[in-house]
Amino acid sequence: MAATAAVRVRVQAAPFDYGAECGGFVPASGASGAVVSFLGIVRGAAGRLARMEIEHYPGMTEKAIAAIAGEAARRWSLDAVLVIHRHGALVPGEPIMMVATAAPHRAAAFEAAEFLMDYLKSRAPFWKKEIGPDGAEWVAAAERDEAALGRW
Amino acid sequence: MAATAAVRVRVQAAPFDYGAECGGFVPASGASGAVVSFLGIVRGAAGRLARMEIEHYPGMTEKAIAAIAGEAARRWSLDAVLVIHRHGALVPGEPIMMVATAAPHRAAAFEAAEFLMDYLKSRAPFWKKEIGPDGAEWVAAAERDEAALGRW
Amino acid sequence: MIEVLYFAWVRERIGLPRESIETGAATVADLVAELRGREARYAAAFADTAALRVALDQELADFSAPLAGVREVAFFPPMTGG
Amino acid sequence: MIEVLYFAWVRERIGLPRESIETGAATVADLVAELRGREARYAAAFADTAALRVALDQELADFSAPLAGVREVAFFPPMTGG
Repeated sequence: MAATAAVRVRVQAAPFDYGAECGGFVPASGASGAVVSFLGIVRGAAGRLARMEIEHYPGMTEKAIAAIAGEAARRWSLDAVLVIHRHGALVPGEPIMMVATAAPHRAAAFEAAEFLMDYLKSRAPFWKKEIGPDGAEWVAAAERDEAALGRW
Repeated sequence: MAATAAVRVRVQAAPFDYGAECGGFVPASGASGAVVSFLGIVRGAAGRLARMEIEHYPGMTEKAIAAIAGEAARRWSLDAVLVIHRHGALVPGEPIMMVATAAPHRAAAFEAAEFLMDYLKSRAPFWKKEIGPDGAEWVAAAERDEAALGRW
Repeated sequence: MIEVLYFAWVRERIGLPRESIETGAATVADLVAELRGREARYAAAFADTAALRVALDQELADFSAPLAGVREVAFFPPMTGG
Repeated sequence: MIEVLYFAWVRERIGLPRESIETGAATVADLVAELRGREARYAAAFADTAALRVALDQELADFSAPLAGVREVAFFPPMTGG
Protein backbone atom coordinates (compact mmCIF):
# COMPACT_ATOMS: atom_id res chain seq x y z
CA MET A 1 0.00 0.00 0.00
CA ALA A 2 2.71 2.42 1.04
CA ALA A 3 4.18 2.55 -2.43
CA THR A 4 0.85 3.42 -4.01
CA ALA A 5 -0.53 5.91 -1.50
CA ALA A 6 -2.09 8.82 -3.40
CA VAL A 7 -0.49 11.93 -1.87
CA ARG A 8 -1.92 15.35 -2.62
CA VAL A 9 -0.46 18.58 -1.19
CA ARG A 10 -1.85 22.09 -1.63
CA VAL A 11 -0.30 25.33 -0.32
CA GLN A 12 -2.63 28.23 -0.97
CA ALA A 13 -3.74 31.69 0.17
CA ALA A 14 -7.43 31.01 -0.55
CA PRO A 15 -9.78 29.55 2.08
CA PHE A 16 -10.92 25.96 1.61
CA ASP A 17 -14.14 24.15 2.45
CA TYR A 18 -13.46 21.41 5.03
CA GLY A 19 -16.72 19.60 4.29
CA ALA A 20 -16.15 19.60 0.54
CA GLU A 21 -12.54 18.45 0.98
CA CYS A 22 -13.58 15.63 3.32
CA GLY A 23 -16.30 14.56 0.92
CA GLY A 24 -13.92 14.68 -2.04
CA PHE A 25 -11.31 12.67 -0.16
CA VAL A 26 -13.51 9.62 0.41
CA PRO A 27 -13.59 8.35 -3.22
CA ALA A 28 -9.79 8.85 -3.35
CA SER A 29 -9.46 6.54 -0.38
CA GLY A 30 -10.08 3.46 -2.52
CA ALA A 31 -10.43 0.24 -0.57
CA SER A 32 -9.80 1.94 2.76
CA GLY A 33 -11.90 1.12 5.77
CA ALA A 34 -10.84 4.16 7.78
CA VAL A 35 -10.58 7.88 7.02
CA VAL A 36 -9.29 10.44 9.54
CA SER A 37 -9.51 14.18 8.89
CA PHE A 38 -8.07 17.03 10.93
CA LEU A 39 -8.98 20.71 10.59
CA GLY A 40 -7.10 23.57 12.23
CA ILE A 41 -9.10 26.79 12.72
CA VAL A 42 -7.84 30.27 13.67
CA ARG A 43 -8.91 30.80 17.27
CA GLY A 44 -10.31 34.17 18.26
CA ALA A 45 -9.00 34.27 21.84
CA ALA A 46 -11.73 36.63 23.12
CA GLY A 47 -11.11 39.60 20.82
CA ARG A 48 -7.34 39.47 21.37
CA LEU A 49 -6.69 38.50 17.75
CA ALA A 50 -7.76 40.69 14.83
CA ARG A 51 -6.02 38.59 12.21
CA MET A 52 -3.21 36.17 11.61
CA GLU A 53 -0.58 36.35 8.90
CA ILE A 54 1.18 33.22 7.81
CA GLU A 55 4.48 33.58 5.99
CA HIS A 56 6.01 30.62 4.20
CA TYR A 57 9.00 29.70 2.05
CA PRO A 58 7.71 29.06 -1.46
CA GLY A 59 9.46 26.11 -3.02
CA MET A 60 10.69 24.63 0.24
CA THR A 61 7.16 24.46 1.69
CA GLU A 62 5.84 22.07 -0.94
CA LYS A 63 8.99 19.92 -0.78
CA ALA A 64 8.96 19.74 3.01
CA ILE A 65 5.27 18.76 3.15
CA ALA A 66 5.71 16.17 0.39
CA ALA A 67 8.66 14.69 2.31
CA ILE A 68 6.62 14.51 5.53
CA ALA A 69 3.68 12.90 3.71
CA GLY A 70 6.04 10.46 1.99
CA GLU A 71 7.52 9.50 5.34
CA ALA A 72 4.00 8.85 6.70
CA ALA A 73 3.26 6.63 3.69
CA ARG A 74 6.45 4.66 4.38
CA ARG A 75 5.65 4.17 8.05
CA TRP A 76 1.98 3.23 7.74
CA SER A 77 -0.08 1.32 5.25
CA LEU A 78 -2.00 4.22 3.69
CA ASP A 79 -4.18 4.48 0.62
CA ALA A 80 -4.32 8.26 0.44
CA VAL A 81 -3.00 11.42 2.11
CA LEU A 82 -4.20 14.99 1.68
CA VAL A 83 -2.52 18.08 3.14
CA ILE A 84 -3.79 21.63 2.62
CA HIS A 85 -2.02 24.56 4.32
CA ARG A 86 -2.84 28.24 3.84
CA HIS A 87 -0.59 31.28 3.93
CA GLY A 88 -1.32 35.02 3.93
CA ALA A 89 -3.95 36.84 6.00
CA LEU A 90 -6.53 34.85 8.01
CA VAL A 91 -9.21 35.97 10.46
CA PRO A 92 -10.55 34.09 13.50
CA GLY A 93 -12.87 31.25 12.54
CA GLU A 94 -11.19 30.62 9.22
CA PRO A 95 -9.59 27.26 8.36
CA ILE A 96 -5.77 27.30 8.56
CA MET A 97 -4.95 23.82 7.39
CA MET A 98 -6.17 20.26 7.19
CA VAL A 99 -4.85 16.77 6.77
CA ALA A 100 -6.72 13.62 5.79
CA THR A 101 -5.52 10.03 5.77
CA ALA A 102 -7.11 6.83 4.47
CA ALA A 103 -5.99 3.38 5.55
CA PRO A 104 -7.33 -0.15 5.79
CA HIS A 105 -7.31 0.11 9.60
CA ARG A 106 -8.22 2.94 11.93
CA ALA A 107 -5.05 2.84 14.04
CA ALA A 108 -2.89 3.58 10.98
CA ALA A 109 -5.21 6.37 9.81
CA PHE A 110 -5.17 8.04 13.25
CA GLU A 111 -1.43 7.64 13.82
CA ALA A 112 -0.50 8.90 10.37
CA ALA A 113 -2.74 11.97 10.79
CA GLU A 114 -1.16 12.80 14.15
CA PHE A 115 2.33 12.24 12.74
CA LEU A 116 1.55 14.61 9.87
CA MET A 117 0.29 17.28 12.27
CA ASP A 118 3.29 16.98 14.57
CA TYR A 119 5.76 17.28 11.71
CA LEU A 120 3.90 20.00 9.82
CA LYS A 121 3.89 22.09 12.98
CA SER A 122 7.65 21.99 13.48
CA ARG A 123 9.21 21.00 10.15
CA ALA A 124 7.26 22.75 7.41
CA PRO A 125 8.44 26.35 6.79
CA PHE A 126 5.46 28.38 8.01
CA TRP A 127 5.58 31.23 10.50
CA LYS A 128 2.51 32.69 12.19
CA LYS A 129 2.17 36.33 13.16
CA GLU A 130 -0.71 37.44 15.35
CA ILE A 131 -2.07 40.95 14.86
CA GLY A 132 -4.24 42.27 17.69
CA PRO A 133 -5.24 45.53 19.34
CA ASP A 134 -1.87 45.67 21.13
CA GLY A 135 0.24 45.18 18.02
CA ALA A 136 1.78 42.34 16.07
CA GLU A 137 3.76 39.41 17.40
CA TRP A 138 5.41 36.37 15.85
CA VAL A 139 4.12 33.19 17.45
CA ALA A 140 6.90 31.48 19.39
CA ALA A 141 7.50 27.80 18.77
CA ALA A 142 6.25 25.76 21.72
CA GLU A 143 8.69 23.38 23.34
CA ARG A 144 5.92 20.80 23.50
CA ASP A 145 5.65 20.91 19.69
CA GLU A 146 9.32 19.99 19.33
CA ALA A 147 8.95 17.39 22.09
CA ALA A 148 5.95 15.88 20.26
CA LEU A 149 8.29 14.67 17.49
CA GLY A 150 10.02 12.42 20.01
CA ARG A 151 7.13 9.98 20.05
CA TRP A 152 7.55 8.92 16.42
CA MET B 1 -15.77 23.33 28.46
CA ALA B 2 -16.62 19.77 29.41
CA ALA B 3 -19.91 20.79 30.95
CA THR B 4 -21.01 22.64 27.82
CA ALA B 5 -19.82 20.25 25.11
CA ALA B 6 -22.55 19.95 22.47
CA VAL B 7 -23.09 16.19 22.07
CA ARG B 8 -25.14 14.88 19.15
CA VAL B 9 -25.79 11.18 18.57
CA ARG B 10 -27.61 9.61 15.63
CA VAL B 11 -28.40 5.92 15.11
CA GLN B 12 -29.92 5.35 11.71
CA ALA B 13 -30.43 2.90 8.86
CA ALA B 14 -29.99 5.55 6.17
CA PRO B 15 -26.59 6.37 4.65
CA PHE B 16 -25.01 9.69 5.59
CA ASP B 17 -22.78 12.10 3.68
CA TYR B 18 -19.38 12.35 5.42
CA GLY B 19 -18.48 15.62 3.66
CA ALA B 20 -21.78 17.26 4.54
CA GLU B 21 -21.54 16.07 8.15
CA CYS B 22 -17.96 17.35 8.49
CA GLY B 23 -18.95 20.69 6.97
CA GLY B 24 -21.97 20.96 9.25
CA PHE B 25 -19.91 20.11 12.32
CA VAL B 26 -17.49 23.05 11.96
CA PRO B 27 -19.96 25.84 12.93
CA ALA B 28 -21.03 23.70 15.92
CA SER B 29 -17.43 23.61 17.07
CA GLY B 30 -17.63 27.18 18.37
CA ALA B 31 -14.31 28.60 19.54
CA SER B 32 -12.44 25.37 18.85
CA GLY B 33 -9.08 25.42 17.16
CA ALA B 34 -9.08 21.73 16.27
CA VAL B 35 -11.59 19.38 14.65
CA VAL B 36 -10.96 15.66 14.15
CA SER B 37 -13.31 13.47 12.10
CA PHE B 38 -13.26 9.73 11.62
CA LEU B 39 -15.18 7.77 8.99
CA GLY B 40 -15.56 3.98 8.93
CA ILE B 41 -16.33 2.46 5.53
CA VAL B 42 -17.48 -1.10 4.69
CA ARG B 43 -14.47 -2.79 3.14
CA GLY B 44 -15.01 -4.98 0.10
CA ALA B 45 -12.27 -7.56 0.80
CA ALA B 46 -11.84 -8.51 -2.89
CA GLY B 47 -15.37 -9.70 -3.67
CA ARG B 48 -15.56 -11.76 -0.49
CA LEU B 49 -18.28 -9.54 0.97
CA ALA B 50 -21.62 -9.04 -0.75
CA ARG B 51 -23.16 -7.05 2.07
CA MET B 52 -23.02 -6.44 5.79
CA GLU B 53 -25.92 -6.46 8.21
CA ILE B 54 -25.65 -4.56 11.45
CA GLU B 55 -28.01 -5.49 14.25
CA HIS B 56 -28.40 -3.23 17.26
CA TYR B 57 -30.32 -2.95 20.52
CA PRO B 58 -32.76 -0.05 20.11
CA GLY B 59 -32.96 1.95 23.29
CA MET B 60 -29.72 0.72 24.76
CA THR B 61 -27.71 1.81 21.70
CA GLU B 62 -28.51 5.50 22.09
CA LYS B 63 -27.94 5.38 25.86
CA ALA B 64 -24.62 3.56 25.53
CA ILE B 65 -23.32 5.98 22.89
CA ALA B 66 -24.47 9.01 24.89
CA ALA B 67 -22.69 7.61 27.96
CA ILE B 68 -19.46 7.07 25.98
CA ALA B 69 -19.65 10.59 24.49
CA GLY B 70 -20.38 12.02 27.95
CA GLU B 71 -17.33 10.24 29.35
CA ALA B 72 -15.19 11.72 26.55
CA ALA B 73 -16.51 15.20 27.38
CA ARG B 74 -15.59 14.64 31.05
CA ARG B 75 -12.06 13.49 30.23
CA TRP B 76 -11.14 16.10 27.63
CA SER B 77 -11.93 19.76 27.14
CA LEU B 78 -14.30 19.47 24.18
CA ASP B 79 -16.62 21.94 22.51
CA ALA B 80 -18.59 19.44 20.45
CA VAL B 81 -18.97 15.73 19.77
CA LEU B 82 -20.87 14.03 16.95
CA VAL B 83 -21.46 10.29 16.62
CA ILE B 84 -23.40 8.69 13.76
CA HIS B 85 -23.74 4.89 13.56
CA ARG B 86 -25.79 2.96 11.02
CA HIS B 87 -27.66 -0.31 11.35
CA GLY B 88 -29.34 -2.58 8.80
CA ALA B 89 -27.97 -3.65 5.41
CA LEU B 90 -24.79 -2.02 4.04
CA VAL B 91 -22.75 -2.75 0.92
CA PRO B 92 -18.98 -2.34 0.43
CA GLY B 93 -17.93 1.28 0.02
CA GLU B 94 -20.79 2.60 2.14
CA PRO B 95 -20.18 4.64 5.31
CA ILE B 96 -20.76 2.63 8.51
CA MET B 97 -20.22 5.26 11.14
CA MET B 98 -18.41 8.45 11.96
CA VAL B 99 -17.29 10.48 14.94
CA ALA B 100 -16.20 14.10 15.08
CA THR B 101 -14.69 16.04 17.96
CA ALA B 102 -13.92 19.75 18.39
CA ALA B 103 -11.53 21.05 21.02
CA PRO B 104 -9.32 24.06 21.70
CA HIS B 105 -6.21 21.88 21.19
CA ARG B 106 -5.45 19.15 18.70
CA ALA B 107 -4.23 16.58 21.22
CA ALA B 108 -7.61 16.58 22.99
CA ALA B 109 -9.52 16.36 19.70
CA PHE B 110 -7.42 13.40 18.51
CA GLU B 111 -7.48 11.55 21.83
CA ALA B 112 -11.21 11.99 22.32
CA ALA B 113 -11.93 10.72 18.78
CA GLU B 114 -9.79 7.62 19.34
CA PHE B 115 -11.38 7.03 22.75
CA LEU B 116 -14.85 7.24 21.16
CA MET B 117 -13.86 4.76 18.46
CA ASP B 118 -12.35 2.29 20.92
CA TYR B 119 -15.41 2.36 23.17
CA LEU B 120 -17.99 2.34 20.37
CA LYS B 121 -16.32 -0.76 18.96
CA SER B 122 -16.59 -2.81 22.15
CA ARG B 123 -19.22 -1.16 24.33
CA ALA B 124 -22.04 0.00 22.06
CA PRO B 125 -24.56 -2.77 21.27
CA PHE B 126 -23.94 -3.37 17.57
CA TRP B 127 -23.24 -6.71 15.92
CA LYS B 128 -21.94 -7.10 12.39
CA LYS B 129 -22.82 -9.99 10.12
CA GLU B 130 -20.95 -10.48 6.85
CA ILE B 131 -22.83 -12.03 3.95
CA GLY B 132 -20.65 -13.34 1.13
CA PRO B 133 -20.67 -15.97 -1.61
CA ASP B 134 -19.88 -18.67 1.00
CA GLY B 135 -22.69 -17.76 3.36
CA ALA B 136 -23.23 -15.51 6.35
CA GLU B 137 -21.06 -15.12 9.42
CA TRP B 138 -21.20 -13.00 12.55
CA VAL B 139 -18.02 -10.96 12.93
CA ALA B 140 -16.07 -12.15 15.98
CA ALA B 141 -14.90 -9.54 18.47
CA ALA B 142 -11.15 -9.03 18.13
CA GLU B 143 -9.07 -9.39 21.27
CA ARG B 144 -7.13 -6.29 20.22
CA ASP B 145 -10.39 -4.28 20.35
CA GLU B 146 -10.96 -5.25 23.96
CA ALA B 147 -7.26 -4.68 24.71
CA ALA B 148 -7.49 -1.20 23.15
CA LEU B 149 -9.70 -0.07 26.05
CA GLY B 150 -6.80 -0.63 28.40
CA ARG B 151 -5.01 2.48 27.22
CA TRP B 152 -7.65 4.88 28.52
CA MET C 1 -42.43 -11.38 34.66
CA ILE C 2 -39.21 -10.32 33.02
CA GLU C 3 -38.56 -9.39 29.38
CA VAL C 4 -35.66 -11.39 27.95
CA LEU C 5 -34.04 -10.18 24.71
CA TYR C 6 -31.62 -12.01 22.44
CA PHE C 7 -29.34 -10.49 19.80
CA ALA C 8 -27.11 -11.66 16.94
CA TRP C 9 -26.28 -15.38 17.01
CA VAL C 10 -27.95 -15.82 20.41
CA ARG C 11 -31.19 -14.70 18.78
CA GLU C 12 -30.61 -17.01 15.82
CA ARG C 13 -29.84 -20.06 17.97
CA ILE C 14 -32.86 -19.56 20.22
CA GLY C 15 -35.04 -18.64 17.26
CA LEU C 16 -36.73 -15.58 18.69
CA PRO C 17 -35.77 -11.99 19.47
CA ARG C 18 -37.55 -11.66 22.82
CA GLU C 19 -39.91 -13.36 25.23
CA SER C 20 -41.57 -12.74 28.59
CA ILE C 21 -40.45 -15.16 31.25
CA GLU C 22 -41.92 -15.98 34.64
CA THR C 23 -38.92 -16.80 36.78
CA GLY C 24 -37.81 -16.94 40.38
CA ALA C 25 -34.12 -16.74 39.45
CA ALA C 26 -32.18 -14.60 41.89
CA THR C 27 -29.26 -13.79 39.60
CA VAL C 28 -28.45 -13.72 35.89
CA ALA C 29 -26.49 -16.97 36.33
CA ASP C 30 -29.58 -18.60 37.88
CA LEU C 31 -31.68 -17.45 34.93
CA VAL C 32 -29.12 -18.84 32.48
CA ALA C 33 -29.17 -22.22 34.29
CA GLU C 34 -32.96 -22.22 34.11
CA LEU C 35 -32.99 -21.38 30.37
CA ARG C 36 -30.32 -24.00 29.61
CA GLY C 37 -32.61 -26.65 31.14
CA ARG C 38 -35.50 -25.77 28.85
CA GLU C 39 -34.60 -27.04 25.39
CA ALA C 40 -31.60 -27.93 23.25
CA ARG C 41 -31.68 -24.57 21.41
CA TYR C 42 -31.31 -22.74 24.74
CA ALA C 43 -28.58 -25.14 25.86
CA ALA C 44 -26.77 -24.41 22.57
CA ALA C 45 -27.11 -20.63 22.93
CA PHE C 46 -25.93 -20.62 26.54
CA ALA C 47 -23.29 -23.36 26.22
CA ASP C 48 -20.42 -20.98 26.92
CA THR C 49 -21.31 -17.89 28.92
CA ALA C 50 -17.73 -16.65 28.57
CA ALA C 51 -18.72 -15.94 24.94
CA LEU C 52 -21.77 -13.95 26.05
CA ARG C 53 -22.51 -10.54 27.48
CA VAL C 54 -25.57 -9.51 29.48
CA ALA C 55 -27.34 -6.19 29.97
CA LEU C 56 -29.86 -5.46 32.73
CA ASP C 57 -32.32 -2.70 31.91
CA GLN C 58 -29.99 -1.68 29.06
CA GLU C 59 -26.81 -1.42 31.15
CA LEU C 60 -23.96 -3.95 30.85
CA ALA C 61 -23.82 -6.22 33.90
CA ASP C 62 -22.11 -9.33 35.28
CA PHE C 63 -23.61 -12.81 35.30
CA SER C 64 -23.48 -12.69 39.10
CA ALA C 65 -25.74 -9.61 39.21
CA PRO C 66 -29.09 -9.93 41.07
CA LEU C 67 -32.33 -9.76 39.06
CA ALA C 68 -34.42 -8.11 41.78
CA GLY C 69 -36.30 -5.14 40.29
CA VAL C 70 -34.95 -5.79 36.78
CA ARG C 71 -37.52 -5.54 33.97
CA GLU C 72 -35.38 -6.26 30.90
CA VAL C 73 -32.51 -8.75 30.50
CA ALA C 74 -30.59 -8.98 27.22
CA PHE C 75 -28.12 -11.65 26.12
CA PHE C 76 -25.75 -11.14 23.21
CA PRO C 77 -22.22 -11.84 21.97
CA PRO C 78 -19.41 -9.29 22.47
CA MET C 79 -20.18 -6.13 20.53
CA THR C 80 -18.62 -5.53 17.12
CA GLY C 81 -19.64 -2.00 16.20
CA GLY C 82 -17.49 0.86 14.99
CA MET D 1 27.48 34.24 -5.39
CA ILE D 2 24.96 32.75 -3.01
CA GLU D 3 21.28 33.65 -2.55
CA VAL D 4 20.50 34.38 1.10
CA LEU D 5 16.82 34.43 2.19
CA TYR D 6 15.33 35.70 5.43
CA PHE D 7 11.91 34.87 6.86
CA ALA D 8 9.62 36.07 9.67
CA TRP D 9 11.36 38.25 12.28
CA VAL D 10 14.78 37.60 10.73
CA ARG D 11 13.47 39.26 7.57
CA GLU D 12 11.98 42.12 9.57
CA ARG D 13 15.16 42.79 11.57
CA ILE D 14 17.40 42.73 8.52
CA GLY D 15 14.86 44.70 6.50
CA LEU D 16 14.90 42.64 3.32
CA PRO D 17 13.61 39.25 2.20
CA ARG D 18 16.63 38.15 0.18
CA GLU D 19 19.98 39.25 -1.21
CA SER D 20 22.83 37.89 -3.30
CA ILE D 21 26.08 37.68 -1.38
CA GLU D 22 29.64 37.22 -2.57
CA THR D 23 31.28 35.20 0.16
CA GLY D 24 34.23 32.93 0.80
CA ALA D 25 32.60 31.44 3.94
CA ALA D 26 33.25 27.70 4.21
CA THR D 27 30.33 26.89 6.54
CA VAL D 28 26.99 28.36 7.58
CA ALA D 29 28.58 29.46 10.87
CA ASP D 30 31.31 31.32 8.92
CA LEU D 31 28.63 33.07 6.85
CA VAL D 32 26.75 34.05 10.01
CA ALA D 33 29.97 35.51 11.51
CA GLU D 34 30.55 37.47 8.31
CA LEU D 35 26.96 38.84 8.25
CA ARG D 36 27.08 39.76 11.93
CA GLY D 37 30.13 41.93 11.22
CA ARG D 38 28.31 43.92 8.54
CA GLU D 39 25.82 46.16 10.33
CA ALA D 40 23.88 46.43 13.58
CA ARG D 41 20.68 45.06 11.98
CA TYR D 42 22.50 41.86 10.98
CA ALA D 43 24.13 41.64 14.41
CA ALA D 44 20.61 41.94 15.93
CA ALA D 45 19.13 39.27 13.65
CA PHE D 46 21.97 36.81 14.28
CA ALA D 47 22.54 37.61 17.97
CA ASP D 48 21.40 34.15 19.09
CA THR D 49 21.73 31.41 16.53
CA ALA D 50 20.13 28.95 18.97
CA ALA D 51 16.89 30.81 18.15
CA LEU D 52 17.45 30.34 14.41
CA ARG D 53 17.14 27.57 11.87
CA VAL D 54 18.91 27.31 8.53
CA ALA D 55 18.04 25.60 5.25
CA LEU D 56 20.53 24.91 2.44
CA ASP D 57 18.93 24.60 -0.99
CA GLN D 58 15.57 24.21 0.78
CA GLU D 59 16.60 21.39 3.13
CA LEU D 60 17.03 21.92 6.88
CA ALA D 61 20.72 21.87 7.85
CA ASP D 62 23.09 22.51 10.76
CA PHE D 63 25.11 25.66 11.28
CA SER D 64 28.25 23.55 10.93
CA ALA D 65 27.26 22.44 7.40
CA PRO D 66 29.65 23.35 4.52
CA LEU D 67 28.50 25.85 1.88
CA ALA D 68 30.39 24.31 -1.03
CA GLY D 69 28.01 23.92 -3.99
CA VAL D 70 25.09 25.53 -2.14
CA ARG D 71 23.09 28.09 -4.14
CA GLU D 72 20.42 29.12 -1.63
CA VAL D 73 20.74 29.66 2.13
CA ALA D 74 17.71 30.59 4.23
CA PHE D 75 17.62 31.81 7.82
CA PHE D 76 14.43 31.79 9.89
CA PRO D 77 13.04 31.19 13.37
CA PRO D 78 11.66 27.76 14.40
CA MET D 79 8.60 26.93 12.31
CA THR D 80 5.11 27.51 13.69
CA GLY D 81 2.80 26.01 11.09
CA GLY D 82 -0.04 23.59 11.56
